[in-house]
Amino acid sequence: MSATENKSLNSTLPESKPGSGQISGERLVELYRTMVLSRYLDQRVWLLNRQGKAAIAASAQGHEAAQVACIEATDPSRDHYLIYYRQFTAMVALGTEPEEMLRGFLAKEGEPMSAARQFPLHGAHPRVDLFNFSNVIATQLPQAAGVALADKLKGLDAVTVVYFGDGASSQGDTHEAMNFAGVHKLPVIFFCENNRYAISVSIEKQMGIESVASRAAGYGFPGVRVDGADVVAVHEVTKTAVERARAGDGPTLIEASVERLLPHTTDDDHTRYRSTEDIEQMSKRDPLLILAELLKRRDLITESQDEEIHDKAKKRVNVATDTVDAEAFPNVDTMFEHVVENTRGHA
Amino acid sequence: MSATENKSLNSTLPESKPGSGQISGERLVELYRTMVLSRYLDQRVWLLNRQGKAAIAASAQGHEAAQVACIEATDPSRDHYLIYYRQFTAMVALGTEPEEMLRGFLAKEGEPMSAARQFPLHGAHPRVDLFNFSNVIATQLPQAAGVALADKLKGLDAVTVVYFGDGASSQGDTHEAMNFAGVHKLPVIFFCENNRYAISVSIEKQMGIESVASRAAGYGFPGVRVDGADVVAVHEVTKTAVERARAGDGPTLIEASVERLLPHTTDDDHTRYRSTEDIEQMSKRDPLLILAELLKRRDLITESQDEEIHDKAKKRVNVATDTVDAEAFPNVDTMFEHVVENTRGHA
Amino acid sequence: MAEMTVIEAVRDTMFAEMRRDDSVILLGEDVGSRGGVFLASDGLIDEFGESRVIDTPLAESSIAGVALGAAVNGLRPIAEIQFADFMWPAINQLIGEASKVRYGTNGVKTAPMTVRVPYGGGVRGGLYHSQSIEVLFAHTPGLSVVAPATPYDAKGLLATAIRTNDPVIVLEHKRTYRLVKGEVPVEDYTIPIGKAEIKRPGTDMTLITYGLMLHYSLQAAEMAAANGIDVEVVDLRTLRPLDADAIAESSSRTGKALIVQEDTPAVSISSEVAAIIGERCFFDLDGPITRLGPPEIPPMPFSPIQEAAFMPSPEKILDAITKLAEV
Amino acid sequence: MAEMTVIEAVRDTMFAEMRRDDSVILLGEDVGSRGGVFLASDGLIDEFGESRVIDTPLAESSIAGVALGAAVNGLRPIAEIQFADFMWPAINQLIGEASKVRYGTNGVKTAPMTVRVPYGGGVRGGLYHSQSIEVLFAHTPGLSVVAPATPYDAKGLLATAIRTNDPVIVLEHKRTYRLVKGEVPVEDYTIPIGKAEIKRPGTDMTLITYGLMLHYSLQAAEMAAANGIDVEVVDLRTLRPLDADAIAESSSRTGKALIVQEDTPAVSISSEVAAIIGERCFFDLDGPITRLGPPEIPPMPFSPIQEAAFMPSPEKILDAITKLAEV
Ligand SMILES: Cc1ncc(C[n+]2csc(CCOP(=O)(O)OP(=O)(O)O)c2C)c(N)n1
Ligand SMILES: Cc1ncc(C[n+]2csc(CCOP(=O)(O)OP(=O)(O)O)c2C)c(N)n1
Ligand SMILES: [Mg+2]
Ligand SMILES: [Mg+2]
Repeated sequence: MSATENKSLNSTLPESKPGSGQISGERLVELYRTMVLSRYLDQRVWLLNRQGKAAIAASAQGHEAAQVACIEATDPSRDHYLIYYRQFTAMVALGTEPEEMLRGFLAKEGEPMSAARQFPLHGAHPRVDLFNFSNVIATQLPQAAGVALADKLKGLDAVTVVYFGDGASSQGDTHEAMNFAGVHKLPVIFFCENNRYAISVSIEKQMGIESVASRAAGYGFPGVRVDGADVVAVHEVTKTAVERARAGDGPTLIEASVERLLPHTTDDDHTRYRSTEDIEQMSKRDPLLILAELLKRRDLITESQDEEIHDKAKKRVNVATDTVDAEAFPNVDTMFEHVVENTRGHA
Repeated sequence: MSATENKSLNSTLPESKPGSGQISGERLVELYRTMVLSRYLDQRVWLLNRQGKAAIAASAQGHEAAQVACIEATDPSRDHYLIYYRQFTAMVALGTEPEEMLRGFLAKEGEPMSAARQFPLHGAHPRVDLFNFSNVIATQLPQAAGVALADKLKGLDAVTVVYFGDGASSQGDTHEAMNFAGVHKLPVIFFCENNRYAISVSIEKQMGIESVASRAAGYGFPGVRVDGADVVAVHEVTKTAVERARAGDGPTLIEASVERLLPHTTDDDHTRYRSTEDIEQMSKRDPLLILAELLKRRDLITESQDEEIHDKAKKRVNVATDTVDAEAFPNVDTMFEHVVENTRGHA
Repeated sequence: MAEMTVIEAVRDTMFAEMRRDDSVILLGEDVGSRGGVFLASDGLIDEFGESRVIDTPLAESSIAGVALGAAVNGLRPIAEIQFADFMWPAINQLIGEASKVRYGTNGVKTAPMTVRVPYGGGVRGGLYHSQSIEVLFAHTPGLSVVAPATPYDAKGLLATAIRTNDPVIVLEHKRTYRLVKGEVPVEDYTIPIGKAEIKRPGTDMTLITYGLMLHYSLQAAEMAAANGIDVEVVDLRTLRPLDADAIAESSSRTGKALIVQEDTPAVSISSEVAAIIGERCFFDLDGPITRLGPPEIPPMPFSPIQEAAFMPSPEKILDAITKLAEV
Repeated sequence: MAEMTVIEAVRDTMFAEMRRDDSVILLGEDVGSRGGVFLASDGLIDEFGESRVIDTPLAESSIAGVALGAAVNGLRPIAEIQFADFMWPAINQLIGEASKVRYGTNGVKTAPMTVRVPYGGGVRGGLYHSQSIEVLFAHTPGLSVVAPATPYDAKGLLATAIRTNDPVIVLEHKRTYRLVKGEVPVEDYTIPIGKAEIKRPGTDMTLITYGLMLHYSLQAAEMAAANGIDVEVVDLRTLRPLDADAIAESSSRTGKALIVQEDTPAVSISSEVAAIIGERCFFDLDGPITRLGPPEIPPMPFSPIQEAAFMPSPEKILDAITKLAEV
């Protein structure tokens, strides 16, 4: 059973999952499968952009471990996920099929998140409570506080996970959201994927401190920094945060240090602003290589099993590409739907 | 020589002022004079509201010590002050004459800050670099960072002091301003007058922490909490912050704990949301009484000198009231001026 | 039926809707024990408690953003922005986000939220407690904007807003809160979004307006009637979507159109109403499409004489009526 | 004279103004070594250094607020907002604050700042990289808003904006950046704010437009000319203050007015232009005041066929011209 199948809306946590903070070898391999699939799909999307078929793409390459490990610690059947455009792997991990992902990038009919009205990965998932209303940085954070507030009022023990980048930490909305969540001790996990760049703006120009996580103290809840290439560590800190939230003890701010292995988007050229050494250095922190090494060291997979995983992922991506490439764009007429309830347009 | 005269635009720091962090007995008495004058003027304004002459008033009663002591540590001939509506005493300390203050509340011709276009105390001072563009909470904080940025580019050693309340600390703008100032190590002092209420919203509903000052750590500069009824202490921490800023070492966040002795404004009734005990307790922290006691204990003034100070202030306020009460409202025609340069109106 | 003020109608409606539906909550600055700065929520916290009547931190973007998140997750929040002048920090969450939730998710998510905003001048509010903010909202697809001017309309439109499955901005004119009284049925009713109402029938001219200006216009119409000019007064009530049919029908019938508003005229509601008339009634009109508004200066001076000079008044409206009637 | 694109004209003008006046600085996201996401500031940081070309944190309210504070304290900042869609967080500092600095201080303080904003669609930008945001700015007293459509106008109006002692919003249409080329004098010149320009003289009809639509309208006018309809094309260039005299003069002269815009029509620039014509040209017109714009849905779908269906095009404009000519 592949990780994606495993993570569909109605699954509960897999039985094989051990107690808090620990993750089984079996699950580690599943997460690796998801990461490999995500990586090939991500590369394909980049290629489709170069072929002029995908208008724009942002890549999760380098962020994969943090994304799968965080989701592994949550429960997709009841939790909420407010993502941003770099959550490519998270979407795969939450059960979005490769065809569905590609429909986003190619703006094809049947695109699940927004019927291809929005940029890829934007909109709302039809099966999991995962959404991303806009491209506007940090707006999702106050929204996450609101989602969690509703759960609290309804007496539910769901957790809301909201993702954002280091750049997003500078927005007023980020502050307002954390402050609100702190006052009301809301079940929110603020998950920052710190790749040290906001497009070209490096972390030193973004903030006068080292760590985003240190800001949590100013809101009255814990902040923790974790190596985002370390699946086990990310899973553990997230699990702790999830338990805290479900117990009614309030938010946690998690900062996962990750690398953005590619330029900001297909429109960017990071050699304009990153030094050759910087690019070389960070490339060594590829989470796929790190996890593959761990799995082999722990004898969880063999070299040939690894190859098999790669082959399977590649084939899956090829099949999906062929399918979606042949599909049509949405009918013009559908663009008048869903402006407000029960109307077409709304003058 | 009264404190107000002493503090006009072109004065330099008075010679009698001792080294950093200390304040002479003589100056303490001057500050007391300013506080007493401010108090009577403030009470008068409240009365004028009850008489239907002043549309609205916010009072600085309870905040006086913090305001005079902060300004005493700065240099009005070169520094910038971005105030908010509760800076009544600060304006007096910076040399605004009682007549000028009253013209604001009575919206009379010759009102110095905005020609009576704005609420009292809003606009810009014609002689000192003190301004308050709007009633919108926290907008002054990013502006202060900009003012300081300009000084830094110009190579000036001026300090920018920006005032705000505990409620204002929740705004996104507050975060963005502190973050920007932290990145650029700007010569700004963020001066928070924490009176534990934002209109009716108590501090527990405003933030999940005890102290606003603790947030400075999240921006990479010092934060300090001080008893805002203690003139000596506020002066000392501000002096340190001023020196830090002038030396190019960056911002400081000062949080002065003060009491709001009156309701939020003349439109408010604080018995709706404050308990009798709360009101009784806080009334004991009247900074005027505290400073008067200190001055007497230190033999800096006698009982009769104190009475004289009070009498003089009362008379000054009476004279000003009579003068301004008799003045006219601004001519209708002036309302078309200064929309943009060189136009009357601008369609 | 009971006679009440606009603010009483707003308060009663919030009580009724919160009793009717557990998922309705109110959040904003000072809405709790203070009862709101205009006392619109006086008593609500006593009946519904702190979990449904939430005193928020002083941060409008989060008020709107939290309301949006809660709406998406099954509640029907009423967010109160204390004064329209303090709406700007919330714009990103409202214009940028809430308006496009349904469209941007192809209907998977919806945002049944109401934003109540006291607006408008003539209250000695100076530059920052007097503003009209309807323009941007009325421009934005995906939003509905209502501006009731009477207690009856305040109740009916607020109830509709709360029950609507999309974001609705409710503009409440501060000056009408205690000034305007009227009969309000005790029983439940709603008023559809998008329907203007003829508040005074007439034959010589159509006067189109909304908010406080409705009342000044009705006064002016009575004065004009004394001079033999019979003015039809149309209350827009909804600013998005505008009731183009009602505007066009009345204007074509009377042959003359005067649009009165408190907001500064350039690129505003009155512009759109004029454009609708210019496009749809062109061959039926016998006079220029006329607009009356304040001067193009920041709304509005604190000084009382200047504030009065800024605001349209019954007298100024009468002048405009008389002039247009003479064309 | 040199032929260049709009983006080149913008960049050249920033170089020239920063050389001319030390107090001009540029701040925004990625304006430094990245040279801006559209490369509008490519090379500036090399010549003027990090103190005058500032890569800001990702926080638009502070970009606008810091620019405002710096302007008040003697600099002439150019603030770049990366995309118009991300302007909303900055609204409070621009609409609420900057626009009223001069007025609210009775002229004691001024805010000589320029805000450059790439806007508009037809670039596969979807809902959040395609928006037109002119409405609220064009409505607000105290602001000036320019929207140059050609390299020549981009240089002249940007130079004027930077030298103006009040806040000016400069709207740069993203699609024109590389699409539109034209002759630009090497020497210094400025174009006054508030002046429209007849980009094509004609006698049968006045077509009023701005931005990308100018170019589509000029194409449509050529096609119409082939059919014997002689269209005058007026480029507004400034959206606040609108050049009401130019609009009225041309419309009265030709007797017909067609307004074309990319932004959704309700309560927009085209509404105001129509209102001006309806009020000032009523007795000179022989056809309804006609507007052409996109449908009232959120601008604009990402999917290519739908995006094309949303945008006005030369063909749709030609249709509108033909229809109006037949009235
Ligand atoms: C409000 C807003 N401003 C600017 C942008 C343009 N923009 C898109 S992504 C981005 C950088 C985001 O950096 P970060 O938050 O660190 O996320 P990352 O891309 O590094 O994962 C910027 C400036 C935007 N989308 N929204
Ligand atoms: C953006 C904004 N929101 C709301 C208000 C209304 N308002 C005026 S004062 C105030 C409370 C301010 O509290 P605080 O910052 O603690 O200052 P204090 O009055 O206690 O000195 C509020 C909510 C405003 N002026 N601006
Ligand atoms: Mg980043
Ligand atoms: Mg306070």
